[in-house]
Amino acid sequence: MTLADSQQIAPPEPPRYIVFWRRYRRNRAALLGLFLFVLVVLMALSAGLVDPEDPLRRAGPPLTPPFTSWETPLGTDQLGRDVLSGVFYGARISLMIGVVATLVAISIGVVIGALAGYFGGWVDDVLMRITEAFQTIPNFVLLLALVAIMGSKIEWITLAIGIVSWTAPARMVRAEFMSLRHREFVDAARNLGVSNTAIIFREILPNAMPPIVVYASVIMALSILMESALAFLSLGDPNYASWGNMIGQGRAVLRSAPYCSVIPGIAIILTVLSFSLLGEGLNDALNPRQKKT
Amino acid sequence: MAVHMPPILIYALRRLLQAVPVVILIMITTFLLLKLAPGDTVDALVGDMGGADADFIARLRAEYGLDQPVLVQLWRYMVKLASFDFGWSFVYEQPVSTVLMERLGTTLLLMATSLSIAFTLGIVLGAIAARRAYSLTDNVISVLGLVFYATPSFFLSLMLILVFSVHLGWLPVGGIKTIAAFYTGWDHVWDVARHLIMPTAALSLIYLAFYLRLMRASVIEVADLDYVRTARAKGAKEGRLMIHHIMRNALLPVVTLLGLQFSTVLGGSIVVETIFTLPGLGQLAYQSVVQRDMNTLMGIIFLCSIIVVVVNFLTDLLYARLDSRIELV
Amino acid sequence: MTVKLRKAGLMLAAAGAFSSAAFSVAAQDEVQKGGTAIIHMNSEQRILNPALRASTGVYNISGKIMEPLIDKSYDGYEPVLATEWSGSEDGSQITVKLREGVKWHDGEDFTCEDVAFSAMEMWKELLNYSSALQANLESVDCPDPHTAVFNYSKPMPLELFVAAMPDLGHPVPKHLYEGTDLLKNEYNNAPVGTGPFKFVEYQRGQYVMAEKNEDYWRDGYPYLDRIVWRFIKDKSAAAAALEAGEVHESGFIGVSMADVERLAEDDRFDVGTKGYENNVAHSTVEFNHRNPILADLKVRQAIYHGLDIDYAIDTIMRGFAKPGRGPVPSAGGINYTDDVPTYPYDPELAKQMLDEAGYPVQDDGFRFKLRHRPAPWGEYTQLWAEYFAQAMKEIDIDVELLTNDAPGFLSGVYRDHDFDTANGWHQFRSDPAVSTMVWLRSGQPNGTPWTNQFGWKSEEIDTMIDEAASELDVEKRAEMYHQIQVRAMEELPVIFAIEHPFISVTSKKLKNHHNTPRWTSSSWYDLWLEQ
Amino acid sequence: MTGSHPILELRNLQISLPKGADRPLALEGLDLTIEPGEIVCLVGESGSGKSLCAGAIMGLLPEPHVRVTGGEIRFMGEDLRGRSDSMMRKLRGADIAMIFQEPMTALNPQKTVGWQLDEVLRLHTDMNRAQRRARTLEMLERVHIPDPQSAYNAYPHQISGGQRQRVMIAMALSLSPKLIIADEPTTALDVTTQLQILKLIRELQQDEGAGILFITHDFGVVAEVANKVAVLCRGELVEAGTTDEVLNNPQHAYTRALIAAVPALTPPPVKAVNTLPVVLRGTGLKKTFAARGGLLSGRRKAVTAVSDLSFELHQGETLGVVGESGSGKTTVSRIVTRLLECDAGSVEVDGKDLLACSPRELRAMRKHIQMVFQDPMASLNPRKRVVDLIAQGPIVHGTDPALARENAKKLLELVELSPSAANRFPHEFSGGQRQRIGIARALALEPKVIVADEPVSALDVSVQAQVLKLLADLRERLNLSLLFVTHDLRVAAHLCDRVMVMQKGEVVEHGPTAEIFADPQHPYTQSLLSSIPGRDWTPPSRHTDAA
Repeated sequence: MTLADSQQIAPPEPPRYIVFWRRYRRNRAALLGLFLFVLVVLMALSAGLVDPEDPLRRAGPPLTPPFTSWETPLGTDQLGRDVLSGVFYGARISLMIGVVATLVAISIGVVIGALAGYFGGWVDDVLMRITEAFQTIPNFVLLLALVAIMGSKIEWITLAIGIVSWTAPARMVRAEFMSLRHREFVDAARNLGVSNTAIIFREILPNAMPPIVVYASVIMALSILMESALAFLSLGDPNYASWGNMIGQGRAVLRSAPYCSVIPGIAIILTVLSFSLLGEGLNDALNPRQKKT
Repeated sequence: MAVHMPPILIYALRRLLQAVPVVILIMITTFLLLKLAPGDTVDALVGDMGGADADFIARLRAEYGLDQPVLVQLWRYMVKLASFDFGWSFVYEQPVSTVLMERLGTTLLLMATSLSIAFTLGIVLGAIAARRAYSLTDNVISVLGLVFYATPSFFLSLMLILVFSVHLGWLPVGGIKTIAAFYTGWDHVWDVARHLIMPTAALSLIYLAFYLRLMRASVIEVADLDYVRTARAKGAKEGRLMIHHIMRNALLPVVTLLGLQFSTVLGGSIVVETIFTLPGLGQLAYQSVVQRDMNTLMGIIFLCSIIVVVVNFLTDLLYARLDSRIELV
Repeated sequence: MTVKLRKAGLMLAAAGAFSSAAFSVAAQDEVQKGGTAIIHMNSEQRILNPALRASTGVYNISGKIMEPLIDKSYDGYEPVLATEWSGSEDGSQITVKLREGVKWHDGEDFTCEDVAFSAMEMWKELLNYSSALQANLESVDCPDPHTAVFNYSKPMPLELFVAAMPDLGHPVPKHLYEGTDLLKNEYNNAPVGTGPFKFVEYQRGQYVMAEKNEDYWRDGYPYLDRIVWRFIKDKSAAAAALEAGEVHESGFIGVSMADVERLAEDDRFDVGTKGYENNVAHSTVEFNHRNPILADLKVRQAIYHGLDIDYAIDTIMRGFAKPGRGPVPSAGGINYTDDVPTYPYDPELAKQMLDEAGYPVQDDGFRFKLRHRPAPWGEYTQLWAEYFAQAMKEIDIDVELLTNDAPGFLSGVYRDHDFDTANGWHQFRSDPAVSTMVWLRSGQPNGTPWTNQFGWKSEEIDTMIDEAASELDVEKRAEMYHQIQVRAMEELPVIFAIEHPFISVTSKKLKNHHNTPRWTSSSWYDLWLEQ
Repeated sequence: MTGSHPILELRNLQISLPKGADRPLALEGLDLTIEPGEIVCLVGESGSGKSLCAGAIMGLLPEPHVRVTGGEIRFMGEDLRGRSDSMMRKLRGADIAMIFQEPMTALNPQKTVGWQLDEVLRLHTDMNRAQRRARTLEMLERVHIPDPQSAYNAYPHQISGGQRQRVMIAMALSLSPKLIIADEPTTALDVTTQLQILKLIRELQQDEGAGILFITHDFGVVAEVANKVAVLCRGELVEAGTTDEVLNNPQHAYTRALIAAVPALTPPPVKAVNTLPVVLRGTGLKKTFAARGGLLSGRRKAVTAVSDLSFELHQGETLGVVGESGSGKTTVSRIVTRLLECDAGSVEVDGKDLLACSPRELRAMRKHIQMVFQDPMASLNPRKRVVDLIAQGPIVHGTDPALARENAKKLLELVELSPSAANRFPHEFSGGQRQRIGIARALALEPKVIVADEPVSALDVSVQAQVLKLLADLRERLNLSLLFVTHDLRVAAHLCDRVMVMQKGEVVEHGPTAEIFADPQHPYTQSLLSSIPGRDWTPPSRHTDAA
């Protein structure tokens, strides 16, 4: 029986990703989310295999019901476009919109939030006033205005969704930075003579990442919903088969050919659900404070 | 400040002064932003009219002051706004203040009811889910909440109409009241309530998930805190723990969200208002963007900032009421 | 002489229409008085003054409250506030006799003063479409309170005048407008007229309500107690409202084409195009001739050959349409001819023509790329754009759709000319002179929507249009329009691809509906509701 | 129930931990008896299972993951295991009461003190409102709260830490329980407050005749209060007996090692340092924390953290800055390293004023004055490998990265860590090891001065001893100059050549450690020294320096 020996190092822990995975898989709903997410990614990747041609081309007689033709297993819409290939290509577009818009929102949010949270004082005041101003304008109204300005090209829509979504991550990053900047390791870095930029991006940011990653899943989900709402208002980009566009158009035949909007609708629900559950799992795995089990 | 004002008034005044630069920033940004958009309100009007000739178009543009440089327009607008004159809506041919006031009631009613339902239901379900964390009940509540959240609002709204209006015939399809029924008194209240059931349900189901998830996480966190253990060591029952010790502290982050969500919900109500033909600010905002009705849109944004300031003020009060540690200074 | 005869004929026809309408109603059913008819409208009308805004949406509401001098029936023109009309031989004067004993809703008498004021201050100055039509109007004289004499500096065909009156001939009460800012007058939103219904209230974003005018000049009319116009923007919600019995009628294709087709099967509703004979529209494909590729006639013809119009009619319009035959629709009456060149669907021929025009398929699989602006007028316009893109890809033309909201679209196409092709629909207003000719006539001021902003100019056709506009002889005029139609089909400045009437869905509880060619805009004095 | 039963009897108590924990059982067969009127101290380092023992008695283990798997818990002769939840609830708060470590977090921040005291009575008695209020006020008076009326209506954040702990005690005692479990009740308190609370517990316990299970890690506290002592090591009871037996004649090696690790209250001999050069000189330092004011904002009182402080640190010397919380000692450590901008004064490092440097100069100057932080977990960036953490400073100051990493490995050896630790992340180390890494990081820049801010206060006593020894060794070997901030007078006595005693931002006394400990002049210093728990107990002479 001896004292705890501070020289003796504990056996190495398993690599982080294994620890992460162990924590993640404890949440069964999160596993479902991961499964759905992988499914959507696979759909996006294999879209070209399902239908090597353009999903907007006429694939059969208009409004063929699902399960009646081998050519178009999930039926066709008003213009004879294949719903199945639309759903697969739509996965691509939806993921693309989700990922890019999220990156835009997170990037703006991180920069603004980091500066405000790290420096505090008047920098914080000014940046937070700007954030408040942005937050006060209902984001969907701002989105409509941006789309009105830039037009409904998918690049612009994605950018616009990112632009209207940055305030929440900015506030979150700011809060994280405000709590982290007083942590001793930040003082330690300053004490070593590390520059502010390096402290912000190399010391604090990596530690602020877990909540950002979790929040990213929320923005991804919201981005897809926003795109579909735009499409509902006929402001989507018709050059691409996005799920929002499919529902937007299918809505006209909602009563006579409900599958046209219900199938992409379910795709959206499942994808957004998967992002949300994924976020839950990430939250449990990255912020082990909340762990139970 | 020689006079002694009650602290709450001073606080209110200070919040108001803080809001001024924000509001000015919002107004200028929105104005300039909208001016970047192709086409103007005359294009929209002429489009609505089914066309017009060139003289007519030029005359309208001069009439509306749209032939002036943008900065002149902005200056004129801001000067008017300083005296709380929102200007004239060229699309509605009415003073903007009249247009806004007609819509404000509906919007406030819709948002207040749906947010309070989402909030109440969210915290109750969130608390239940948290107390049975990772159980079947929790999973069902959480996933169901997320499914509603994941459903595009128009999809949900259309489904509600299909089921409750068309198939069951229980609820009216849209509008705020039965037109030409001339109800008065309680009949009128009941009539409006019936019209609001579906839009409120659609909006609150979507925002329910936010509160539910936050409340769940918050309760799980608070339930682990020391003073809950203290209360347990005193011999308090679960129900008592929940009501007296956990809930109030767990509510704090949720209340903060309530303030932040307000303008988001206003944006989200655009689609719902459009489908249920509710004459609210959301729909008006959408129309104003599409019609380039600058004055009306600016009025909405202004009103919105005021509402957000007020709501944030109220949440602060609520927060201070809930959290004894906070003093309003 | 001919002029007088024609007028008499019209009078007769009008009288006939009256009696036969009344008779047929009595024969079918016992008229029930009272009740509230609820009418669906897609978009909201902000101004309810038809003397300021010429738009079917305005007429749909204000047509019940304010009446025109002349209306149109299936048998010809029908006197309303005018009782008879005649033109001078040289076309410089038109004399209109006004109905006596008509009172405005506020109790004042309706007189020539009102007509003169409206014509000079509004029809000539402020009313869209009308200001071009009445550009040469010099004055309106009132020899007596019930006679109005319109004086023109250039000949005005009586035919054209009369044809324009149902839409562009609504007088306003002078005593409420004189000396005010006409555009901001409060009565623009709360109209005072002579019609069978009196304005009650306008709840923005919700509805407009009008109630029975007890002192209406047609004795015993109207039947209804009240009319309510409900604004429902979403077409699916509108269909649901129809089915739930919350609205009785939806006009101008207020529900989606799929729902039109579905409700046509439903025996609670009458679905049809009757009552829009005066309001047909063209679905168009517009070219920007500034683009050298599209300036090539062969390319335009090839594009036309690449479009399967019949397929589009079947799928997009659900069969409620017919192929277009140039600037005059088949509903254009005497001015219409179907003896024009056509471009049947033949993708192989289209490809061959494009090859010949010097646009072979490039390495990227396409011949060239078109930036196409679809008009944001909702469902079928959008589908039509997507069909266009689909069809063009079949003949190896890449199409990028540029979606904007209405102001963005209108300024993009008609002011900035930032497009290659565009599509939309355009309404035909009973006479080519006041509608589709502006699509062909060059020299349209920049920024005027639905006019020739395509950078296309043909002096030949310009001359033909001008001559036809001032031709007083009906037959000759018709012949001229036939020629214009042929030339337009040969030159294809614009493709008038589909001619479609509007469709309405009407609850069978409504009776006497759609019984005039511009029913939606008419006064509905004889409309009644089965209780 | 007869009076012959002991209040609490634990027989072979066994508590299991969930899978994946460092050991399967938290407690392996604990036997413990508490008689009425007895204070039994359960001593152990963190992770020894002592707090879970308390939880097991209260029936408040986080079941089902952690649960009692064997043995008996006899309260007044009756086994509590197998009692229903509702029966346990009746017992809790009434017959068995508990006092927790953190008085701040153990009270509900949203309820008044009165409400929370009242709740116990409401739950367990039929008293009416007035009676309960009277009883509550009486209890507040008994725990010597100055103004019971206003404390009754106060929220926890409005009263001081010591008073909060008094409230907790009042709450525990309000129904005269037979057993009180006190889980480290004074650990979070300042030394003078700690003494008062310990006295209070004894006083009340003598009045009530209750049995107390007193859980602590501090032998000083044990010496102060205990009748009997039980020592736990990783779930095993290694030694038990009367206080005198265990403290003065420990039998088990672990107990001996633990006691040996308690720093002795004998300061080092006075060193003649005045002749050596001054490496760090603070002159007229002032720092006031003002509440952010703005337009119409309410005024807050400005807090003076440091007022007019001057000191000198000679080469090779260790200067202790001692004081209780709020004395401004931590502010001093941040001002001299310029982690905090101060209002006035100068800090000369090697003759150059650090406070007058431009940002660029400052970054260069920083390598001369390095810091060891209080919290070994928080001061190491959890996302960086150990080698990078140590090499970061030299790399920033221009050393070739490969060389810096090479040196970092040598530094690891210097602080007695295996170089194999270099590629691990901080969370894989124990607290003491992390603090060694922190020291290595400070040394990497070969600074002229090291400022250590409470470097051992977060560590268990045995680890604390090792780290202190390491610091002392390095100081000798590298001739380091140390500014050592601590609240622990034992630690100060152990390490510092000179001390400054601070109170409310001012230095009340300073001088060689030995002199001050022997003959404190200022009343505050006197009260500090007389509050050291177990000051009258001198640990038995040590056999070896380390275990």
